[in-house]
Amino acid sequence: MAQVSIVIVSHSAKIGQGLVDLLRQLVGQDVHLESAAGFGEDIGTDATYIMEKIQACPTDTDVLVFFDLGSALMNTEMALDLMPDAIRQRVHIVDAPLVEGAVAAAVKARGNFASDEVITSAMQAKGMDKIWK
Amino acid sequence: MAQVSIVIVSHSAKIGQGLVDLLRQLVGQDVHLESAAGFGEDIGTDATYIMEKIQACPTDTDVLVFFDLGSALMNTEMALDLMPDAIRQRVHIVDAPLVEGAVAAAVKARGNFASDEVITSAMQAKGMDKIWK
Amino acid sequence: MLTTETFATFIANYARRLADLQETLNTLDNNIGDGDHGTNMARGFKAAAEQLAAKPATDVGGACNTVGMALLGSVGGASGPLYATVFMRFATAWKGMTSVDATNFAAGIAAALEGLQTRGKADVGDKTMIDVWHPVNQTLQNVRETTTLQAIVETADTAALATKQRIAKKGRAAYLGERSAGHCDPGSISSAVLFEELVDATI
Amino acid sequence: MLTTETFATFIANYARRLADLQETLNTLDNNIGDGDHGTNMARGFKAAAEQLAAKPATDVGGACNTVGMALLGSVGGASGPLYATVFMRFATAWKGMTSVDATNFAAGIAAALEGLQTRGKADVGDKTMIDVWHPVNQTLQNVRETTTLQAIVETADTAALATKQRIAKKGRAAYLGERSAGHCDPGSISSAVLFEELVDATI
Ligand SMILES: Nc1ncnc2c1ncn2[C@@H]1O[C@H](COP(=O)(O)OP(=O)(O)O)[C@@H](O)[C@H]1O
Ligand SMILES: Nc1ncnc2c1ncn2[C@@H]1O[C@H](COP(=O)(O)OP(=O)(O)O)[C@@H](O)[C@H]1O
Ligand SMILES: [Mg+2]
Ligand SMILES: [Mg+2]
Ligand SMILES: [Mg+2]
Ligand SMILES: [Mg+2]
Repeated sequence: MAQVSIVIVSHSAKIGQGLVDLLRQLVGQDVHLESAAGFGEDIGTDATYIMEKIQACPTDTDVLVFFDLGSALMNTEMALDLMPDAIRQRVHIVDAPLVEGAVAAAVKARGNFASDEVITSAMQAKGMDKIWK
Repeated sequence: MAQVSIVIVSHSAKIGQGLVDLLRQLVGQDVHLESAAGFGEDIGTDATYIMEKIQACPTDTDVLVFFDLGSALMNTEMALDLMPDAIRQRVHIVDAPLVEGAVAAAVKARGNFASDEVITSAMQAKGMDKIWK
Repeated sequence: MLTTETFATFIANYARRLADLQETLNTLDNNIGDGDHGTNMARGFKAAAEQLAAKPATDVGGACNTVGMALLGSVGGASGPLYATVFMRFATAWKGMTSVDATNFAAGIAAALEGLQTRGKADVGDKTMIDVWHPVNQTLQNVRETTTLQAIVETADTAALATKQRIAKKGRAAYLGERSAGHCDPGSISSAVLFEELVDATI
Repeated sequence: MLTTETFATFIANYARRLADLQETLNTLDNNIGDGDHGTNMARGFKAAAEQLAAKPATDVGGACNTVGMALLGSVGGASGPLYATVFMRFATAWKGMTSVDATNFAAGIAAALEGLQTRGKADVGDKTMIDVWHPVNQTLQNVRETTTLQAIVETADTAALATKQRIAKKGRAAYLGERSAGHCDPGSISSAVLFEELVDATI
């Protein structure tokens, strides 16, 4: 099992589940993945659900959170405020595009890299040209 | 109706549908949205499906395509090769992060801007810091 | 005077006001956002009022905590973590108090503002609810007599309406850039109504 | 000699080889990608062989077109548009021909390579199937006798195995960076097998 777990916080449960499906194909069972997306059946995010999903990650992993929009970030930070220090210290909210960042992170995490290197890979997805000339 | 339509090409049908749900909430019926995501029920993309979805966009709109990974780009370009010139000229594949770019584009498109301005907004999502300090 | 009872009245009344204002707030949000602020707020404070009625608190802080936790699980949008933070800061400021005096009232509002800024990273003028909470806090720092509580209602209403001309820098409306000018910020309106009901229940 | 009949044999045989190699190619792709290259290719060429059998073409170009269109709707991964492009370029090069001579054969391979590069933007050495198609094309430009077709099989096999040491610059494997070295590129292996079957059916 990798050193890093990945949690997806999106406003849409479908986006979260679909992204976990996509990542699963890349990493198999090597990386722990969670979707903490949607507000029940509705569009939105839910701090208590995010908290549950972060807490569901193996305690010997660092947890990288990828999110879509600002309100998802706020609810993630709210979730962190509700959690004990010991867990919060293992959680990193990553400043990277949701899909592109999570894909880059998943592949790197599967290579059993530590969280700082996985985060760097994810953040590199930011400036990257997606269309080759 | 806006001057621009948006087509989502993702490897996951769930991501595509979820993203259209998210955009729909932002633009209502003002912007034509299509998900051309997934390979049937499986993870993947499908050039013929992408072609159908591009052709389903109103002919008086420019079509902006947002995609997740390189193979989605290849299948989109393949789809363009299969289409008549008159349609192909209206299609622009946007070099922007899938979710963040499409959200920025949708809001701009709703403001009835022309495709070049919508594309610029979407591409700005690229370098943008998602986490405010 | 803000007591455990008047606080419960405030929440019940605010929940009713939000139910009435639901469509108005949705329309405001539809102009510059995704059109759900009314739905979010009405649902959230309905849950808060119900939970507070089901499990009455023995002090104002405890009641605030119940409201904050209820909002967390029931709002869904940006306003969820923001208003939840407000009530959790109140909970800390007013912990163990069965009545809140003017000094503690002002301290609670200041703590809530600080919480909102930590949560949302918005500055004054960014066309968010901060544009209401910040001047309300200033008014309270100036006049701390309970009899002038009415002043904060005026401050809040004026500030909420003044968001109309601003260009949004935070939240979904920021995607609109200059086009966000000309519409009031929905979260500022719901905040102004909060102050109306808070003061109304307290006086 | 590549004729309408030997082309159909080639596709049928390649589809069978891919069915047998499905797990091997998936395992290769699992090392540096998402583990579906075998599934993608077996499914795609099964559909191609079936559609070609159901609606036999009257010329090689037409047969290539049927295969290309079949692949488009049945592969799902990056290899879909890539191999579809190969067969569509063949279709243009060999349009109306019931048998393809050595010069036209070489022209078809050159057109396919050009199509692959336009489609995928990969350079030689990027650890993609280009690393097989490029040297095969070079070999063909040098020796155009049908009797030396066997040379392209050797070129292709050697080139496919040589991808092992390379670092991927395109496709999913590029995410791995240096860690992609030490594993053969699955699309290069499936391309080498394509040349084996193409030559086998043609000689
Ligand atoms: N970063 C922020 N800081 C302070 N307030 C914010 C911020 N982002 C959004 N808001 C407030 O939240 C309101 C929108 O709430 P709501 O519509 O319920 O959430 P959402 O935008 O997620 O749909 C805005 O009108 C604004 O007042
Ligand atoms: N840009 C590209 N140019 C040329 N070939 C590529 C490119 N991207 C991927 N490939 C080829 O496609 C193969 C992977 O195919 P496959 O696994 O079916 O698709 P996917 O990567 O979408 O799962 C790689 O082994 C490589 O040979
Ligand atoms: Mg809203
Ligand atoms: Mg919302
Ligand atoms: Mg693959
Ligand atoms: Mg694949």
